[in-house]
Amino acid sequence: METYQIYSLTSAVLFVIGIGGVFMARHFIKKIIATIIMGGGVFLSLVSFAARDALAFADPVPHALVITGIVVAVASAAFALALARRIYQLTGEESFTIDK
Amino acid sequence: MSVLIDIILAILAIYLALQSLLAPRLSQSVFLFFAFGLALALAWIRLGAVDVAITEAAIAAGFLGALFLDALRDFSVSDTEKQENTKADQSLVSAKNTNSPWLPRLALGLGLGLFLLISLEAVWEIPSGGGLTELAEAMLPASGVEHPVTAVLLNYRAYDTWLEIGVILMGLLAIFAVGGRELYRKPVMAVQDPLLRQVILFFTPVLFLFGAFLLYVGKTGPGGAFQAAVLWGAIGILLHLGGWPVFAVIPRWLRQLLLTAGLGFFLLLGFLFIAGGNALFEYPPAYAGFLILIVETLAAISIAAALTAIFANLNQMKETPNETETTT
Amino acid sequence: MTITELITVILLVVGCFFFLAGTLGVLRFPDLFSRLHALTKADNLGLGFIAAGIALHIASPWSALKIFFIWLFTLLASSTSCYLIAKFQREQHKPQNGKEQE
Amino acid sequence: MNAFFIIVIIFLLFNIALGLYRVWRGPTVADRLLTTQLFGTTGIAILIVLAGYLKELTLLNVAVTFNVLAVLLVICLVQVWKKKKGEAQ
Repeated sequence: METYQIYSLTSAVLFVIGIGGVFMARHFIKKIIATIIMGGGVFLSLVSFAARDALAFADPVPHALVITGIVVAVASAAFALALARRIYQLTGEESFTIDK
Repeated sequence: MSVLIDIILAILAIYLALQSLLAPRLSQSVFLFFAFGLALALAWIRLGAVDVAITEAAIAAGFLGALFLDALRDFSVSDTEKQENTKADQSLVSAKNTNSPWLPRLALGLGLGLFLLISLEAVWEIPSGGGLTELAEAMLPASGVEHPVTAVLLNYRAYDTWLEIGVILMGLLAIFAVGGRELYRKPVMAVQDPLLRQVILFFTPVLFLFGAFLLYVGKTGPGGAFQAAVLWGAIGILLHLGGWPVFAVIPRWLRQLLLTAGLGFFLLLGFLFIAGGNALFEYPPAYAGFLILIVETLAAISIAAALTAIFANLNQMKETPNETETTT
Repeated sequence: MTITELITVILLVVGCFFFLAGTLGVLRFPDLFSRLHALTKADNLGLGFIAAGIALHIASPWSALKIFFIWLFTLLASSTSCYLIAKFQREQHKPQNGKEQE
Repeated sequence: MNAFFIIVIIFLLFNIALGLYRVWRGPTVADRLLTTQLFGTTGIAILIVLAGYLKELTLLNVAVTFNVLAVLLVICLVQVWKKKKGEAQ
């Protein structure tokens, strides 16, 4: 088994864990963490695909995409945190209370 | 033999991701999530993506950590209160929620299982070959830099990078909109502890120098604008935490200039290229190296300013919202 | 196996021993202050040994200098953060004379 | 020699996994933060050993990044969480 295969399988598992977390976690912060884990899975799959040809250099295009992707994911996570804290400030809710 | 490292690292990453979502307490899940970031940073190195590893290390250990610790403080106040009152943990996953129906959860579990199988199959079957490695290598002499990742970021796909700086700025504006009040206040309290002040004063120039080093070294090896930006943003966060909020001290026009310099200079350059008969962001090879260095520096300054502003805004969020006017 | 390699191996093994000691201390010690003590001393000593071993293995003066600076920064950061965490904990939990709470 | 480096790296990873128990257990936030410091130091050690093993000196830059940002979270905890007490009084 090659290194890139291990990590591409890991990336699929991480993505599914993230999706499950987005659906099933209740607290806002956990939902945000779940989205970041989903993003991590996607980035891991991209980088592991870049490493699959055993050349001197790995494919630089996915690396560049992942670098911009990480920074964008952080900006969106910061926005989500701001929303969550604002909702908490105004209503005192820590999660979406649909099932009440 | 070295595959063993990968297997352990992969198991560690999956375990940390799972536990950070399943942990009953909020502080557990946040700190396990930091550990997940560090495990991921080691995974990037194993895959040969040193640039990504530097970015991930700086983001996971620094910026996101600070944001989540700050947010955790707000939420954990109620966490302890609820613990005392009801002993029921609010942050549990819905699996422990007794009155939620079982059918949707079963369907969700089945769906996730199926999805897991499909995605495992998909990543296993991905065909080898293709990719843009040779093309990126072949065009390297014309790009003005010697490191392929930097060449992709700032020359071949400069359009993406430009819009990406825009996305960060948009995120900042959205946070302004959510916050909805005067955002940069004078410090409430300065640092009392002499050692803490010395630590901040020592690490500020160290972070600045190392960021500048990464920016410069990005031309030939792993490093570049984003890594430098996160480190420089950490300077702003440190100073803010130490009671010297840079953004409250500097005048408003300078603040706006810092935030938009990267985006603006990129755009100006694009228009100049079009006026000179090239396509948008098609650097003339003779000046490419020099122009890329300027663009990188300005982009790093802008992103660092945006990250500092994001942290400053989120940090001042819990103060009671009574004023309604906003300034940027 | 040359003599340099032998020294590298010995240094790395000693470093690993100190890391294990630090981790066990973090796991087994009863309160935060003793855990701080275990972590910030044993681990940095272990890191010092590992850094010395690898610097010897790489055998280039520039990277040896860099590794030395990494170790120096870690020492600085962990000693100050030890002090800060201990002070923070003491201020937060003054009334509960030693009883831990979240 | 290479096999020895791999064993050292695996041992350090194992150390990290052991330290996770303290994140789980707590009991205070400071304890959990302490363990992220442990991750930081052990991670730097792993990076240094990997740099020696792969002879890839750019990995040292990653270690320095870990290193200069290690103190940020501690200062964040100390400054941000201290204010909570000040407000409560």
